[in-house]
Amino acid sequence: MFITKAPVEKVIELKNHIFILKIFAPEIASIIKPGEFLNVKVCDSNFPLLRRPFSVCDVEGDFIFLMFNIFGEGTKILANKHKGDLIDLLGPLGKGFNIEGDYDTAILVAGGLGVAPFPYFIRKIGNSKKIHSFIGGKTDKDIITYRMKNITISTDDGSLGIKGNVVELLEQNIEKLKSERIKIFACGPNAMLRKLRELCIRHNLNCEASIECAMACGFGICQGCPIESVNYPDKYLLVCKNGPVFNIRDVVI
Amino acid sequence: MFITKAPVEKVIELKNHIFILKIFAPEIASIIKPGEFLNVKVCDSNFPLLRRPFSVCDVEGDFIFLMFNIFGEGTKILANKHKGDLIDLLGPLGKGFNIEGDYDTAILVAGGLGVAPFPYFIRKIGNSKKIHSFIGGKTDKDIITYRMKNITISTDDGSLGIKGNVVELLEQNIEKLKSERIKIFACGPNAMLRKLRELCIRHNLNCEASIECAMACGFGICQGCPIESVNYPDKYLLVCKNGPVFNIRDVVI
Amino acid sequence: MKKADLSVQVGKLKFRNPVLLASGTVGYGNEMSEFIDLNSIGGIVTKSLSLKPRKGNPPQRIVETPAGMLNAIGLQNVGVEEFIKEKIPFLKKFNVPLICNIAASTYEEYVECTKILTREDAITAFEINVSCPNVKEGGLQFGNDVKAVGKITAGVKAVTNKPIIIKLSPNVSYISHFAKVVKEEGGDAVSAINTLVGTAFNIITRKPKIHNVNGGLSGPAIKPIALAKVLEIKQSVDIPIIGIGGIMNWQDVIEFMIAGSSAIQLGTVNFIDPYAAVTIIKGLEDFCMKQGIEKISELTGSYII
Amino acid sequence: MKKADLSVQVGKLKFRNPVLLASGTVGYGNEMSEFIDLNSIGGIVTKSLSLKPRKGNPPQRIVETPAGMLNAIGLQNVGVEEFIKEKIPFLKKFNVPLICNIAASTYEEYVECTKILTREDAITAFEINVSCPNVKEGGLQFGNDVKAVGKITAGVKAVTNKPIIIKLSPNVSYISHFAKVVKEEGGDAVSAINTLVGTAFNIITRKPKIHNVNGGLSGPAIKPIALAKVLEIKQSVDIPIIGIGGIMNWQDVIEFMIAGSSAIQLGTVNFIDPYAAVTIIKGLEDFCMKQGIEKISELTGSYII
Ligand SMILES: Cc1cc2nc3c(=O)[nH]c(=O)nc-3n(C[C@H](O)[C@H](O)[C@H](O)COP(=O)(O)OP(=O)(O)OC[C@H]3O[C@@H](n4cnc5c(N)ncnc54)[C@H](O)[C@@H]3O)c2cc1C
Ligand SMILES: Cc1cc2nc3c(=O)[nH]c(=O)nc-3n(C[C@H](O)[C@H](O)[C@H](O)COP(=O)(O)OP(=O)(O)OC[C@H]3O[C@@H](n4cnc5c(N)ncnc54)[C@H](O)[C@@H]3O)c2cc1C
Ligand SMILES: Cc1cc2nc3c(=O)[nH]c(=O)nc-3n(C[C@H](O)[C@H](O)[C@H](O)COP(=O)(O)O)c2cc1C
Ligand SMILES: Cc1cc2nc3c(=O)[nH]c(=O)nc-3n(C[C@H](O)[C@H](O)[C@H](O)COP(=O)(O)O)c2cc1C
Ligand code: FES
Ligand code: FES
Repeated sequence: MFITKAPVEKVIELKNHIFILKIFAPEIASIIKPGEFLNVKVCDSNFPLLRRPFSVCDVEGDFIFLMFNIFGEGTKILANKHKGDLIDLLGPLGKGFNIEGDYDTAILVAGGLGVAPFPYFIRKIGNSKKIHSFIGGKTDKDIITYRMKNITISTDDGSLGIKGNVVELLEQNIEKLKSERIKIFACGPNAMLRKLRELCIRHNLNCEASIECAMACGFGICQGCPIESVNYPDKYLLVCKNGPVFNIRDVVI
Repeated sequence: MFITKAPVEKVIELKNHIFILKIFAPEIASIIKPGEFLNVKVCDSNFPLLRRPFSVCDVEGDFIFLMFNIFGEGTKILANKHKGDLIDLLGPLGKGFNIEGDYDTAILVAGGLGVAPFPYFIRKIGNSKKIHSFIGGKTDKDIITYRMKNITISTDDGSLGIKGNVVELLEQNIEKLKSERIKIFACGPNAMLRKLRELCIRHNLNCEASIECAMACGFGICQGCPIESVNYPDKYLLVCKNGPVFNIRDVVI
Repeated sequence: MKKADLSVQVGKLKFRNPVLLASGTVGYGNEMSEFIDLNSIGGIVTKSLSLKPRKGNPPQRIVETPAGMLNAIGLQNVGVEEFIKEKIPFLKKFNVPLICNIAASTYEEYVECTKILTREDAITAFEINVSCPNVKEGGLQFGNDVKAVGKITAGVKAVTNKPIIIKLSPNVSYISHFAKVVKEEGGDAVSAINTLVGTAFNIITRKPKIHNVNGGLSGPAIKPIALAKVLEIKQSVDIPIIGIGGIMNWQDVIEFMIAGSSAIQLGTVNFIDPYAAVTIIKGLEDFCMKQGIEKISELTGSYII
Repeated sequence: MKKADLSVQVGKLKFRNPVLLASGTVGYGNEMSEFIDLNSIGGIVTKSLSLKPRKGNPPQRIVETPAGMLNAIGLQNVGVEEFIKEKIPFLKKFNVPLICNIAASTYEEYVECTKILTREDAITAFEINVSCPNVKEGGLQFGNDVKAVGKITAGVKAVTNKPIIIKLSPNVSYISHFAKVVKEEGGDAVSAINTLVGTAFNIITRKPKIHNVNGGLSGPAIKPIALAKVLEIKQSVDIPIIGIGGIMNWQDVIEFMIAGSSAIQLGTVNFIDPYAAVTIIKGLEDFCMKQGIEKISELTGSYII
């Protein structure tokens, strides 16, 4: 956990409004794990004031990749970076995915930008497990398949893949999938994760989910990122420290 | 007086920390006069919040030129513009220099960045009058001669030209200059203009000076830019509307 | 699709849309009229007037701060007489509600100003500035004193039939106490907020950056505070509120209306973008259409807490 | 050149430099110690403690605003017992003055907390938070009530020999009235300011962005207000002041000292740059050298007005 000012190597526009930043950051590249995140100061000035959290999307040698869409002021500034611009990164932060374990197939469930942490996840898991990716979005414009493997797609409007949301898509396939030992890894909007959680409880599935919420510090000093814990109802967990990846049953989303 | 978003054509670094912005702004180029200024929003965000006033430095066809040094946050942002970036300009503003008149030689007196309005002044005056430029600065690093004519230089530390301030320099030459019909045009820090004002009163010289002060709006609605008037002591003049160019004797600097 | 109805009612006052221009940030309308059609905006509030002309504070009067600015203009103004002779004739040419803002050093001056100005047909309503933090003789005292605000409200009400809006200071423990006394004394509406007291120092000279020492903080920096003040009033007093403070775009206007404002005023943004009022009105129109809001006034106090 | 003396005195308290870390923005020191050497800073003020653990407010607790942020953590904390058992042993390892911040819902709770904690040698002083705007039962009431603040000051003074700093609310008409009562009741210093009450709404759902509705505004946006409050206290009450509010860099520290602060606290900036304290201390050192300031404490209240 430290701050580094790292030079941008490349800004790649994947789709309209969806970008990848390739950054030269060897110290981070060498230690960060899938599902961990960085808290990024998008500019030197006080505007915007706070850092923005981003999952590490991929690591290649000394380079790290961040994937984001233009959402507000901060991501707009990031999208306008040029090669050589220095980006102020604080990290690695949080608790990432637990890749090891007693399962044969990793089921990746991503809603929209929720694919962000999975390229690195896939790289790290290598050939040790099978992978099946379920990717959902509102329309085909929201579907990102960058470096994903073995993909099944759903869109709310049916413009690509099956019509419906990604949790419904998963449910349609779940009996088939359950013939193997599976573990689910998920990332996406809270509404999706809430439905996924119900599904996992219903079908008694093992699932780790990366959860988003507003953050100020990202490293545990502001208490700004509480999440209700199932096991300790008298205190909140912190998304930035105890997460962002949780066993989906342990938290109230 | 209107707002236009005009594309940067070129960012030129004249010296360390001193820049020229060349901007494609035909509507402004066609009407602005020497000594008038623009109030510039350096970025879309709220930081910095206020516009920054800059004199028009020169006009060439459809292009206008602004000269500035990196002073604070706003000028730092301006210096980092790229070709094609749009700059938000409000203007033309203020009352410029009165070039016409009963004199043969225009004496330009500039302190540091105070040369900014004079290239355009020189262009407009053409061959109708003679020009003599006196340029002063702290050290040779502060001396800018961009597009100036017939130059005499002073520096506080003597590193270039005569050692001393530019008003002393002018005073050394004043008897000789007074053999012709002269009019002084000045721009620079208030401390310099204050000394120049005394000189002009002592020698009964005709002098117009462009005066700087903090501004919010630049067009007369905030009342943020008062200057004491000699003739109407019971009210302030506004630098942005009644100036920035004043007869140096009419105002208390 | 049908156009949304942007008109709003603030007590007895009716505006064609909720976007007014705030006192001290539009002069007397001349300069603004070179940018925008004044007839398209909700209303205009003129620079604070006092009985006699005021020279105002010496420079430096303004300083930029993070997402805000401090000002200590010191109520420079032309005085009631010149206002009537020189400024009203210009403003009369427009068909826009004219709210005349009055600031004074004594109770008697408030009443006297109102009495003289009420004869002017061009004036639609008065906004009484009891809260200017930059005038040493009295401004701040009034704004921080519930009894004084009540007395001034009653005093000006007694000499005019035109609606009275009291502009409240945010530099108090409970702004709602002030709104309450305004209502009790017959005030028609409150506007909230005026600027917050702030200062800044030059670290080399150790002098205040502003000649007056303190200035009034305005701009986006104060928006969250202004919204909380509007909400506080809305939750405790039944009086129309004109929301002010850091509004930069149409989204901010919606936020202020949800928090309880019937109309709003644009201040600092006019310095940065004199077209802001027009852009914002267009934005409100589009938002209402998109959201199926037929009358924008439905938004006032529509918070879900 | 001789190094400048950065040490400062706040009443009986001595700090190696004026840069303390503010309550609620350093947790209990663990995380910060991974970034900086806690022994290099002036002091550390722990997250507000109450007698019993507090769960705090449900999310969303924070929202960004222009050059600022709103928070409504709701005083989530581990309670006095766990603090003594779990947190003090860690903090004891450092040679840095430990100021324990206490927040409570009743007068009795303030006294009780202080009484228990005063036995802990590791605690150098207490900062009493009478001004947290995010706790519904009482926080705001105390902070806005001069008598209550006086009573709490006297109450905690009576049960401890350690210095008592009262942390004042800016959400009042005259903060100096509160500083005055603190002095009268024997308080050793005041810290100013806590956050300003603010809010924000989601314009689509019309719900407050923060679950608690109101939050506390902090960050650079509030700096001019904080400076004016420090100056107000300095000009009217003879009590040491710890300045807080929007400090981002060493220049801001100098400004707060000129306005009257004997020491300062860094809050929001820690979230953005946990190294800020160290960078700032270095900046202060360089500034003093350059300006020929031998003792930084000379700056306190050195304004020229
Ligand atoms: C652990 C974590 C990992 C993330 N990884 C990615 C990623 O890989 N790619 C990506 O595109 N986005 C990711 N996000 C979301 C990303 O942080 C936001 O998209 C980003 O903050 C938007 O910034 P902005 O300035 O463009 O938007 P603005 O709306 O202008 O500002 C965002 C502000 O909203 C706040 N906020 C409120 N709710 C949320 C929320 N649910 N999540 C985040 N911020 C919120 C933030 O604190 C911030 O202050 C992640 C978030 C978290 C918490
Ligand atoms: C009519 C006029 C013409 C000008 N022409 C030029 C020019 O051609 N080239 C040039 O380099 N500079 C010029 N200046 C000065 C220029 O506006 C400032 O250098 C610029 O505002 C610095 O901005 P910043 O963000 O870099 O500095 P910052 O210090 O971060 O911000 C400047 C802030 O300080 C305020 N301020 C305080 N005192 C003054 C003052 N005396 N002058 C200006 N702003 C002040 C401004 O209002 C602004 O908010 C001119 C000023 C005026 C009034
Ligand atoms: C330069 C300036 C001058 C002002 N003058 C007055 C005034 O004369 N009378 C008044 O009631 N308010 C005055 N105000 C306050 C504004 O009307 C408004 O209440 C305040 O600026 C907050 O709104 P804003 O954040 O949108 O600017 C002034 C504000 C500024 C910035
Ligand atoms: C997230 C957060 C939590 C805070 N918690 C506390 C607290 O528990 N007790 C307290 O006295 N002040 C608390 N504060 C207030 C700060 O200590 C400080 O007074 C305030 O943030 C202003 O300083 P700043 O602008 O530098 O942040 C908190 C502030 C923030 C931003
Ligand atoms: S974001 Fe600050 S504690 Fe989690
Ligand atoms: S800068 Fe606004 S009136 Fe001159």
